[in-house]
Amino acid sequence: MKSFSPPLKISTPRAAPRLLWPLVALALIFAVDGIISPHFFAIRIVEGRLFGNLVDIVYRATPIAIVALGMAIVIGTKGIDLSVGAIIAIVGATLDWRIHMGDPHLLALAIALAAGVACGLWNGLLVAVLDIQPIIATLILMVSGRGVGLMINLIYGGSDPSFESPLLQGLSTGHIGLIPTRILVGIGLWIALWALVRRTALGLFLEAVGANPKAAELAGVEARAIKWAAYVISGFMAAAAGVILTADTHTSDPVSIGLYSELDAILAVVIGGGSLNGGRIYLLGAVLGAVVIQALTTSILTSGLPPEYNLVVKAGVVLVVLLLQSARTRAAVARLATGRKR
Amino acid sequence: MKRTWLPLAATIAVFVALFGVGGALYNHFLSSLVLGDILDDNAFLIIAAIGANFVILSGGIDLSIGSMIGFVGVVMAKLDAFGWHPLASAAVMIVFGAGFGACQGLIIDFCEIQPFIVTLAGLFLLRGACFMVTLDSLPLRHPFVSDFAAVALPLPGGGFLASSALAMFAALAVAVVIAHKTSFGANVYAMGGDRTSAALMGVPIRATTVKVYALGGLYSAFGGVIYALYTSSGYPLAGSGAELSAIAAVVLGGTLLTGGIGLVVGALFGGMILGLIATLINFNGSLNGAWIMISSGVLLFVFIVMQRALVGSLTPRSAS
Amino acid sequence: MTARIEIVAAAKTYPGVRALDDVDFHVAAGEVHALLGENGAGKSTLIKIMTGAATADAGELRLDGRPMRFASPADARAAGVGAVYQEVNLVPTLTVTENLALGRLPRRFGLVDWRAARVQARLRLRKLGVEIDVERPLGVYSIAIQQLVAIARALDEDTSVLVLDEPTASLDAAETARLLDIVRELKGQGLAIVFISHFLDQVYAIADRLTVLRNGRRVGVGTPQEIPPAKLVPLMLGRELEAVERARAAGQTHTGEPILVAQGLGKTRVMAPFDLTLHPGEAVGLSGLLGAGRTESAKLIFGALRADSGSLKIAGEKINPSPRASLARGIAFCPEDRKAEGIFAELSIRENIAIALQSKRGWLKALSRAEQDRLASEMIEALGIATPDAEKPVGQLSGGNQQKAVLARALVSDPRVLILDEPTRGIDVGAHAEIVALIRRLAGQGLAVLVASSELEELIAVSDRVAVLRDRAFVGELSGADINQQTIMRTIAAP
Amino acid sequence: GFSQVGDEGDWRPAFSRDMQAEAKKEGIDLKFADAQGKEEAQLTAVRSFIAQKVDAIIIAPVVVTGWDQVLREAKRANIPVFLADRDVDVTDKSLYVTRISADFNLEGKLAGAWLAQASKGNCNIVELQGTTGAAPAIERKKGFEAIISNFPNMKIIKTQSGDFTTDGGKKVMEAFIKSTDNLKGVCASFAHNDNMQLGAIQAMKEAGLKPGKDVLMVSVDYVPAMKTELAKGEANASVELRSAIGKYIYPVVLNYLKDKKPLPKWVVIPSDLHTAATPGN
Ligand SMILES: Nc1ncnc2c1ncn2[C@@H]1O[C@H](COP(=O)(O)OP(=O)(O)OP(=O)(O)O)[C@@H](O)[C@H]1O
Ligand SMILES: Nc1ncnc2c1ncn2[C@@H]1O[C@H](COP(=O)(O)OP(=O)(O)OP(=O)(O)O)[C@@H](O)[C@H]1O
Ligand SMILES: [Mg+2]
Ligand SMILES: [Mg+2]
Repeated sequence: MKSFSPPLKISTPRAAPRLLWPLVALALIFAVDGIISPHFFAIRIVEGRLFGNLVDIVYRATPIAIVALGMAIVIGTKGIDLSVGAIIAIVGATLDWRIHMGDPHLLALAIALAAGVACGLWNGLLVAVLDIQPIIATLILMVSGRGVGLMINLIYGGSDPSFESPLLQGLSTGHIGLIPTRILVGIGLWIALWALVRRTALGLFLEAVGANPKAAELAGVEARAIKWAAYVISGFMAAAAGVILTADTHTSDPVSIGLYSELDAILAVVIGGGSLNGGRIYLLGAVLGAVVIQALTTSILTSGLPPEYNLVVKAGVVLVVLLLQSARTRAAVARLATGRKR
Repeated sequence: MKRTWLPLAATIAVFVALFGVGGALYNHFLSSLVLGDILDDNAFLIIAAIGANFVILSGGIDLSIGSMIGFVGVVMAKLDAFGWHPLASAAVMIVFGAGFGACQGLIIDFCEIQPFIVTLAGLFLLRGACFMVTLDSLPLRHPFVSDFAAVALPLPGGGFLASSALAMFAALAVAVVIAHKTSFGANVYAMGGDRTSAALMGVPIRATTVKVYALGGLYSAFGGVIYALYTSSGYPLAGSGAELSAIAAVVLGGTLLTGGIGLVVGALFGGMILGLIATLINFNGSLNGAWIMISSGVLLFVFIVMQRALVGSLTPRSAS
Repeated sequence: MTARIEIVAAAKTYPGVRALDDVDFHVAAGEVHALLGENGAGKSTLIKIMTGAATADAGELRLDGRPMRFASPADARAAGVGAVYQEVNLVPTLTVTENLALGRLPRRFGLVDWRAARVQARLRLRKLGVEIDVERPLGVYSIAIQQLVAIARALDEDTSVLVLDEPTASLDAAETARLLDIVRELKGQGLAIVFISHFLDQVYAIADRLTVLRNGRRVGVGTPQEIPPAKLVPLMLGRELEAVERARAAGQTHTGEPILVAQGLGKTRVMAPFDLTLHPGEAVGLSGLLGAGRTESAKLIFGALRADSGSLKIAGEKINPSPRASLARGIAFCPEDRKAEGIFAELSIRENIAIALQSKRGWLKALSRAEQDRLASEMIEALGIATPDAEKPVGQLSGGNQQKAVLARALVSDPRVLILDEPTRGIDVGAHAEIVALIRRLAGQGLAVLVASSELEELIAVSDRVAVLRDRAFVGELSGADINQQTIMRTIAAP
Repeated sequence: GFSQVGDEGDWRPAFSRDMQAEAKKEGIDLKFADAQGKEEAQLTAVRSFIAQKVDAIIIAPVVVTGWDQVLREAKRANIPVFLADRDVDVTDKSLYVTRISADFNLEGKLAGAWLAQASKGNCNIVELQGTTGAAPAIERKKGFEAIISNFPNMKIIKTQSGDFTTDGGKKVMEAFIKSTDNLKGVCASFAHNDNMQLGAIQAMKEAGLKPGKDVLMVSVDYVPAMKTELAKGEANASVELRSAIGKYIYPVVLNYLKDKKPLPKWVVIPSDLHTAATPGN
């Protein structure tokens, strides 16, 4: 007999449990919905497209999911981006402004996206070059960004900022075949980002910078440039969400558009299994997290609950989801349960 | 205790410089009245920031501050309507704050959930609770409230320190002693510096986590009490966004968000800087909402960059 | 002999690894008990269980014959069990005083008396021969100083069991000798001491008893007489250690085109300007006492520290050194402080190994997964990294295996010049011999190697030339027959 | 000094602009402070007006409570205080000179009365509330409910907060549409401001419904975009909340500064209800 134990081969299960718990949470939310309102899952075809709560949840979740994808990248580098809501406002105002100035709508779209990228460049400058702590660095734009949006509104008078654009509204509220266009746009962005992160070495570099920036620098990774890139990506994704949200209401309302989207996006990343300590990027998780949050919001809205209870319910459900995710809690609950059986 | 005073000194220098700039720009600015107002108006925020400073020094974060302020206010106003003495309801709310914080700390440590998220849930929960208590803004009518407001320590030059500022200084003194003269304080710094090592060095991680969030909750509840007395009312939307202001105050005061480095008094100067920014904007008096947001951001940026430049961490990077 | 502390049938499983399997271990008062084994054998796990830093799946801990449970290191401390863990486990942002005093702060009137704490801190460090400003944050000091502070911390009046996990890994000869003296003295005072080290000479110099672990099992226990080195090594490794080619290709001098030329490279207040030339196929050692500036000169050459004087040429081309530029030109660097500058704890072994090569290739062209897997498994094989698979996060590896992963990263980056700072810190005898052989082999294949090490034997074994540093300046260069203990020591010590 | 609440919706910025423009016309040096919806910011602003020794202070209060102290300070400094728009709840009414404003409660009543008439007292209503806890939301709701409570067949069957925003109004209406099976049996939508109603109109159109025809649409503010909707027939009624009220406020303030004659505690600015039939549309 050999004197050493053979190496145990337990293949480390990776993606499965991380995504399992948000899925369980989603199932629970749906179960409650099903009990409260029997039509909840009905899907019909109205005016040539799918219509119903389930479609609506994905539809409404798309902008937050897009923001959360960018947020996941930033969080992977151990950063955080509080300015995404403000970026959405700036992008919306820019889009509206260019349309009012008579630009072709495709050009206006490009300019709006560029505005988001510019915001990302600014955040990245503060974080990566000036070494300001991410929360504070992005707080600067968070505080002032909506003001910038209002200023842009004022450039063209801004008393009636509504606009009409078949192209943009098509992107936001239209549909291709039965499927809402924005869902397709969201999926497209997700795949593009996934390819950018996983088909190149960018993902590895981002995660390395998040895990240990000093070591990354010594391993030849340009930590500064990588961090900078993360904020630019986040800015771009926020801009994409900003275009969809602005085209949705075809008006620019910098004070309230995308309000609290930074918190929702961070929450989505965490519900999807991401850690604010950086070092890992889970894109699929972030998307799933956004869907969970939207499912919750939609459920609250359709449930007929008086609005003053909204936040308490949201807090409660978020806590339950988080507790589900925590292995420690599950173990403790299991111990309690078996203890009681005995 | 010798800690890095440099960032704080820089903050103070920048504060003084901008105060001077304000004096040069506006009449009546360079007065003890304005200084006293800055301290009074921001006392509640500074108190909450002191608590946040402990939490941040321990390597955590507390987002429930603003909602706590609102919640304390509405409950105190509700109890006032039932004829409670504000001091009694304040005591109850401060105990509640500590208890709520302790629960957050326990969840963070026991369930190993990130503090950002746990306290975000706390933010939603307490704000939601505010709405469940009342949707209206309720007055605090007890005569004690105006007696409390009447207390003022005159400053040379016509200004005065009102009771809220005095309460804030008392809270700060206690905090400084806790941070630098107790083993709990040392444990907080150790935990923020390196959690695993601190655990191996025998720092009781769970107890320290629970205590530090309890302290944070206690201070934000106390901030809420001061806010309620200062506004003599409870309003369910009060204090929204105060958590970010508190965090900004802490960071401007020289504390690192990663934990372990910083001074508790920093919160005072950080909070005063935020107050100074607001006062500068008010004295300008021609800014609309948009410009106020923009200039708050710009001034925040200017402060941070000046502070960093002074500290010297803006090392020139050779363009290679 | 009655055991002061004893652990019976300890078992511990981590995902995919049986770290401990039915291990018995005991230490008597007044005894130094050495714990030996390959990297990943389970030594650190065992002592973590003994000191409350980890919980066992099974087994019993007894202190003076009484069953005990330590829920935390604080419990262990309170029971008189002090430990210095493998990675310096102190808080770098705290001052030296705070690090020493934390957990038992002196008090006056219920409040902490920092003045008394400072006085105590100075006293305790002085016992170890360390004179530093105790008011500065610990992080500003080198690993070695931090290691000494950690030892000072574990030594308390009421310590009756002292556990030292590789305390000498980053000390040089003088510090090591002083530490061993202290250990002997403590043993004389009746302490029970657990000593872990990969330096067999130190073990035999000090241990009264040895326990050998392999793959989480106890495979031998006895006195040094019962287990002489010749028996120990095969016991540890499960195989014979091939005789390592100790003799260098003697006196071989390298001429011709140098691959790397540093001229007057220096940085004010960090390192006096120095000249250094490396030829292909040449291994150069950097020797000196603690704080002599070995790490700094290595980092200046690699560009991890920006020089403010002098110039650096690689293959005749003058460059502005930065880690990226160096890497792009085929210089690889393995840092000394693996925890702070080496590993990406959350990332897998595969990613940790691939990253330097990847950054050399640029971000756009990702190494294929197959290629990464191949590199990782090659290195796991070549360096004997103990792991169930390449996907394990590096932070979960044993200390020595983490070091191997960092070394592997430098090796796979396909370098022309390899700069290694303390490459064998915490690496077991078997792998140590293999790494020394590997360095020679790489030099034989035409690489230029620069090795900074506090281990003279290692330097002598690998170097064609040895540069000697003292007080942050180059003070001499030895080659050929001059590369021997006496001459190097003399050059280091010369006033 | 003029302390404004914030910038939410379309109405308030218009109000701010009007106040600034009118001040220029009247030759008043106006110190303007925007509190961004925060009570504490507003208190700070008023105190800084006192520190600046302005001649008079106009406040559009964020909340009704909490004013005793700072108004006392103003009184001590001999600066008269005027309220615009919302009311304050102080024990000593002499702390301010007068309130010059519209009446939120009345706006709710006007909307309710119009709806009662248009639906002949038979109506299931969905309500889009303003920001939870905000005074106009509370008052408009109260006024509206006071009227419809007289009609046993008028009921609010769904109510949710749309935060006074277009986006919020749209989301809430989408949820209503789904939870009521395409607004079956719903006869009217009452929104606490126009922005939310505009969002609701979009949501209904996207769901294939005809706002203004299938469902009666009534809201408050009468912003320019709503005028267009009224003209198109996609909305039915909007209560005007005048934003150009500088011309009502400043004369009162200037006259008071001249002769210090005590004024009634409330100078009401009239509100009007507009429908597609109102002249000007
Ligand atoms: N936290 C952990 N999670 C998973 N595996 C672990 C963890 N800690 C240790 N291990 C595994 O347990 C085994 C024993 O590790 P241990 O640290 O005890 O080795 P060691 O004998 O101290 O080695 P070295 O000489 O390299 O320090 C290793 O295979 C290691 O990978
Ligand atoms: N015994 C000592 N007493 C006081 N300070 C010391 C001592 N040893 C080192 N230092 C200080 O520690 C700092 C770091 O030196 P460091 O150890 O990095 O240099 P090094 O030559 O690379 O050492 P090593 O031999 O560990 O590679 C220096 O500022 C040095 O002055
Ligand atoms: Mg070990
Ligand atoms: Mg060194």
